[in-house]
Amino acid sequence: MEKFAWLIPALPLIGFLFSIFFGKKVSKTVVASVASIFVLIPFILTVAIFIPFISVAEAEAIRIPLLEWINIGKLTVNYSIQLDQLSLMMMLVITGVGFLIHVYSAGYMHDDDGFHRFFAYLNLFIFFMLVLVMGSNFLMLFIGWEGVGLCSYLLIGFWYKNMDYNKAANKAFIMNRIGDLGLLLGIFLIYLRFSSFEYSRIAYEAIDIAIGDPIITTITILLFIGAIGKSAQLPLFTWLPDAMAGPTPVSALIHAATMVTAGVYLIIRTNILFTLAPFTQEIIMFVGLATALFAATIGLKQNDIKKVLAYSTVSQLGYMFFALGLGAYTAAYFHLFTHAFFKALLFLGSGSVIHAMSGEQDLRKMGGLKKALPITHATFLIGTIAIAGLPPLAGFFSKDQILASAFAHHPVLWIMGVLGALMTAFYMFRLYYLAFHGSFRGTHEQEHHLHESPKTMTFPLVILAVMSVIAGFVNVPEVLGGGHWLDNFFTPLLAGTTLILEENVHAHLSHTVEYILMGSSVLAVLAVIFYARIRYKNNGHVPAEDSEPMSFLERLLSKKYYVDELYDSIVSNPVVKGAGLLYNYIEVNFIDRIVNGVGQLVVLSSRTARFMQTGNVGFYIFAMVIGALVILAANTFLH
Amino acid sequence: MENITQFTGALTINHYLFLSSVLFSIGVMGVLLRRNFIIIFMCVELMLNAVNILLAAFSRYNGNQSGQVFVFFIMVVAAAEVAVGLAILVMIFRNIRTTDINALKNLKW
Amino acid sequence: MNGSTSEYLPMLIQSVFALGFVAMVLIITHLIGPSRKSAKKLENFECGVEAKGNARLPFSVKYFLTAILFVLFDVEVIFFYPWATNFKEFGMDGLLSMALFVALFLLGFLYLRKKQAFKWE
Amino acid sequence: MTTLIFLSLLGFLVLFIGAFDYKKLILPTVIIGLIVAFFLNAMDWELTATSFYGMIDYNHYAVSFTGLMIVSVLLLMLVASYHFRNEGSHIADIYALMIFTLIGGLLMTSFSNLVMLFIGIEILSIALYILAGSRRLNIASNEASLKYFLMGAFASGFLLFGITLIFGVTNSFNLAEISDFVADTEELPTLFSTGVMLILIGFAFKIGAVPFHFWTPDVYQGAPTFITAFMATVVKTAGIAAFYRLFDSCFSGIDGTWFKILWIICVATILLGNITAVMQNESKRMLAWSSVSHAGYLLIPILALNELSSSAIFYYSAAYSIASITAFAVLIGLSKFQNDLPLDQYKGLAKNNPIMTTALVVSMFSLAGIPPLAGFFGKYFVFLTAMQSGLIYVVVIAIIGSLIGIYYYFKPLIYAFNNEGGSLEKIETNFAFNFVLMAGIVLSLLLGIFPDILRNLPG
Repeated sequence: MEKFAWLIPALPLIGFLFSIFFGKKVSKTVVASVASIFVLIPFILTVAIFIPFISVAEAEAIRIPLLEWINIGKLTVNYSIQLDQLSLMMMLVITGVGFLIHVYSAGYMHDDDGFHRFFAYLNLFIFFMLVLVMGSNFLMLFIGWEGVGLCSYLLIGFWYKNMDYNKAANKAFIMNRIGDLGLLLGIFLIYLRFSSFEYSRIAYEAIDIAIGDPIITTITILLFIGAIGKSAQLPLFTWLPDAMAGPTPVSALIHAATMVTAGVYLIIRTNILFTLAPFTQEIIMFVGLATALFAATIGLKQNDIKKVLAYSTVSQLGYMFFALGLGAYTAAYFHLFTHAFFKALLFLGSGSVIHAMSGEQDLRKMGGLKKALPITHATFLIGTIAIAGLPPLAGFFSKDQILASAFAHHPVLWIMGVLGALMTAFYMFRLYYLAFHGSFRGTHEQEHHLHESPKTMTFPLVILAVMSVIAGFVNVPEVLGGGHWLDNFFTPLLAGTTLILEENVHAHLSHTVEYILMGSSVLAVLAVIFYARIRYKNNGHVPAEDSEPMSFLERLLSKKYYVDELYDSIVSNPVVKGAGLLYNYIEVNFIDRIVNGVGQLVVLSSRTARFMQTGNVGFYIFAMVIGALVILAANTFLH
Repeated sequence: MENITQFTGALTINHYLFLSSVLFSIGVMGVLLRRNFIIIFMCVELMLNAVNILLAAFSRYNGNQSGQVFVFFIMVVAAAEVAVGLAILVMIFRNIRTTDINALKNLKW
Repeated sequence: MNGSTSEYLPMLIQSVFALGFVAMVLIITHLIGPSRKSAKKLENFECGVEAKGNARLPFSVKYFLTAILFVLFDVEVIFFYPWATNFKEFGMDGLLSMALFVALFLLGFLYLRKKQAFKWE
Repeated sequence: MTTLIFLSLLGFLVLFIGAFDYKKLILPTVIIGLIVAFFLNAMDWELTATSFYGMIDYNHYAVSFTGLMIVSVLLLMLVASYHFRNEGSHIADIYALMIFTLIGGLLMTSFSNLVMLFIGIEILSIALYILAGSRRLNIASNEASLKYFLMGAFASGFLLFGITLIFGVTNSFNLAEISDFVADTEELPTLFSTGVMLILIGFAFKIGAVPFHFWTPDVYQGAPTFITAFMATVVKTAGIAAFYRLFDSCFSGIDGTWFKILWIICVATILLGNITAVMQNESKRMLAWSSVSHAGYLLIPILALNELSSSAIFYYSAAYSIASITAFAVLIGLSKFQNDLPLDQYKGLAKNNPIMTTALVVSMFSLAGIPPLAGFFGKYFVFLTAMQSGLIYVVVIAIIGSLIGIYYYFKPLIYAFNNEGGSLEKIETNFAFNFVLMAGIVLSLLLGIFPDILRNLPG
């Protein structure tokens, strides 16, 4: 089966070419089916490779060289595929979720002029993403990395007629390039240190390196900078919420399930280097935790349904990095895996809602959609429970594993992690109740128009909902009677790390402690959900319009819900205010300013430099002579 | 005649170097300070001829004839350059009726 | 001052005299000559045919073209010089090379003729 | 070596065909002639001896670069058939001058004697002065010609003075002898390093490196678009090839002053080129600044000067030439002979002109250095070369420069895909023109996917 592995990335590429060249000439149905099938076949192929692979314990990675690519004396780089535990798991997610999103898009984008263009880009994206995860060396990773960035740029700016969307696209692109600078330098340094780009070679040689080696630390920091850009971590995360300008399936596929997790993939792929650099790991841990909490607080206050999900994505990515920083690579991947399902589900669900609402994204204009959209409602609820981390849905297991690792590291980290989880549960249920319960708050026309989405859209929702329920069972912890399947499966991948640390990477807590941790976090989450329910369902609380800030405080007071009042004034309000503060001051004023400032600096210097070009030959010659004199003087005096 | 050779023999290569550097610099200054195309052009020629003197001197000093042959090449190239330069001048003069190099500055920024 | 350079003393003296004379005449005429300033004085030609119009008249490109062509062909003659001084050593090869060189010139000449560069009208 | 003679004869032939007014014959002669020249050139691959009494050393390096230049000229000639479709009889002269320029370029890549270097540069430059001003009645073209000529002649003076000083010190024009002299001499006189500096200045001018770049934007903008394409590709390639050949064979052993100066020149060129291009609104001017920045990237391997340098320069030149030719071809297709080409000229191109749009996208991406196109690997190999010699700061700055570059390379694309206010009509093209566009697209992709095709050529 492996000999057909090259087909996996090749087919989406063919699909891309087909849509680009013939997309206009054939009907939309044909475009959508071709594009979807060219993702479905790779999925089937991946499964066909995957099944024999899991049946062997600690299977060796399969490397399939395709073409010789670069050959300079001692350096040979091939186009070659590496099939191992990590790449196969990634491929399953990419092709599986990718296929569902293709199907979904067929319904969602049905009335769009750029239908064939959209599918072309989607296919191209799948191609590059597969290249990214399937390559056996850093160069292929880099090509995929740049390629997905490009597709993301194209898809964010898909509705290019809107200038704001173009700006969002540019912002994403530029921020990603900052990260890419780090990645590229990291790759160059790797080459200098190891004289190779092959993962296997690097892993082989890295085992002998002492922990804390300065070059390795530098490399890992540079790689991490690359990951920060791609995976939207502090301080380069602001592009991701803006990236929601793209069509919703894009948000689901690229900005939730796959591309943004490339940073996580990169670090797991090079886990041995990161294990050798404890300093970098500390940084990653703090950056991840900070991002998780920071984004979660901002999420509390957002009223745009996609913005909430976007900040939630940033926050969940923060969790993954938190886990990576703790050295819990499997936990990070596990969360990536489950998150891909439930976040894609939530995005697609929100797309279904937006579709039904004729493009309305403001939560304050929704409400009571439960009746009109039964399937969307049910699946969305599953997604919400999954992300909130209630057992036995997927999010519970993965989040629990991260939290357990955190506790093993330091209890304070656990508390912070739980805090983030609580906020997640709150804003997600807030979103859920605001959208699906209460009375409808939109216009009459919208209400009249409300309808359940077509089958092409609900089918992926159902599949993803099922996955969100069961995905967690790939790694049920021992304490709950599971067998840590994923941990065992990943053992060969983390062999180097294990060897270096000479102990098992995942946490060892006593069963009692684990029960207590699990129980307390679940209870806390339940409490928060209950609070959200009272606040947004029973009391029908609706966030204030932007035009009347803080007036809701007075309204609340008049309603005399003492608990609410108490909570609002002591806990909720400061948090909400703080969230607003973070958003308005730190993000808008500070981070955005820095990014924009760099751009403005370039523009300004460009303007200035332009005027050196006076058009006057006399001046040019004068400048030349000065230049020549300076050079000659330097030559004489620099000796 | 003998004495003349002796006299020139007393000049070291540094004298020639100095002479041609000065001539070259005069040429550079001329290009820098003048605005008339033709005069600038003559200054460029002066630069080339300064080089020619130096080449001939080096050639003699090193006892290597190739320097002198190079002078011939430079002269021919300079003549070609003159032809092209003057053609450009005529072309421009016909269009804008001036030989001031700074008159043409539409291409800028 | 040794013997060899002393022989050049007369030359130096003569040069000084020559330069001195020129300078002197220029200065003296400036000092003692009557100086009248009038419009007539500023004209290009004080006598003869009255000058009219702008001196920067469009001149006939034909003069220019001919002159340039002359310079181009003339300069190439330089290359005959090293050949001529070593005529015997180069022998037949040299002669053939020169013939090729001249033939290329002839081609250039023919091109110019064909382009009617030599036609005056 | 036969290529040189053949091309000279071809030049004459074209002149005479023009003079005798056989208009229909001109283009076929040029095309066939260039193809023959390409094969003649390829046949010299095995040639190892020097020719013309040791004046020329036609090694692999020279053959590769000559091949690249011939292909570039060939593609440009095909574009020319579209560009000059309505033009009068002096096309033959333009073609002939381009062939003479090519001869100059050939000498510049294959010289083994400084005299040949100088003559090559002058043959190339003098023909270019005329080409830049080839639209006699257009003031912008006049201005370009004047500026290029004045500054070019001026810069030649410096180059020549440098060559003379080197001759004075080493008593030779021959590269091998100079190299031996450098190797044998303990302490080189200041005169020698001054000569090297003056030559450096001359070259910096030719390739348009800061602070001798001032002519580039003005001349590129003023010259006819087609000639601009020629200058941006063939001339730049020849300049950089000669630069590397000289510095690699003669001056690699001398002390570090020139290195420090070249370091500053290189970094300044990359930054200034990219930064200034950001605010340009005229297509040719933007491409001119971009070409300044590319000159900077091309200087990096000369700075690094290790065993990877020559292949990096060659690959980069090839990638850059192909992308530039494609970009300029699109521009020529868009411009209807007018000189001013604002960027919004691209507006609405995408809808009705798929080939041109694809070509534009590919060329801009390649120039910006986005994988997997040739331009990316060009940059990549250049950076790799630099890393090999430990020039980490240069690489960082160069990467920052290319990040800025992305901004302006995307501008035409944003315009092209913007249909507000109507889209462009379908632009009428001919077969040769489309062929060039397709060739540009295919080559950019092919070189990107299989970079090894060209990499190991110069050896």
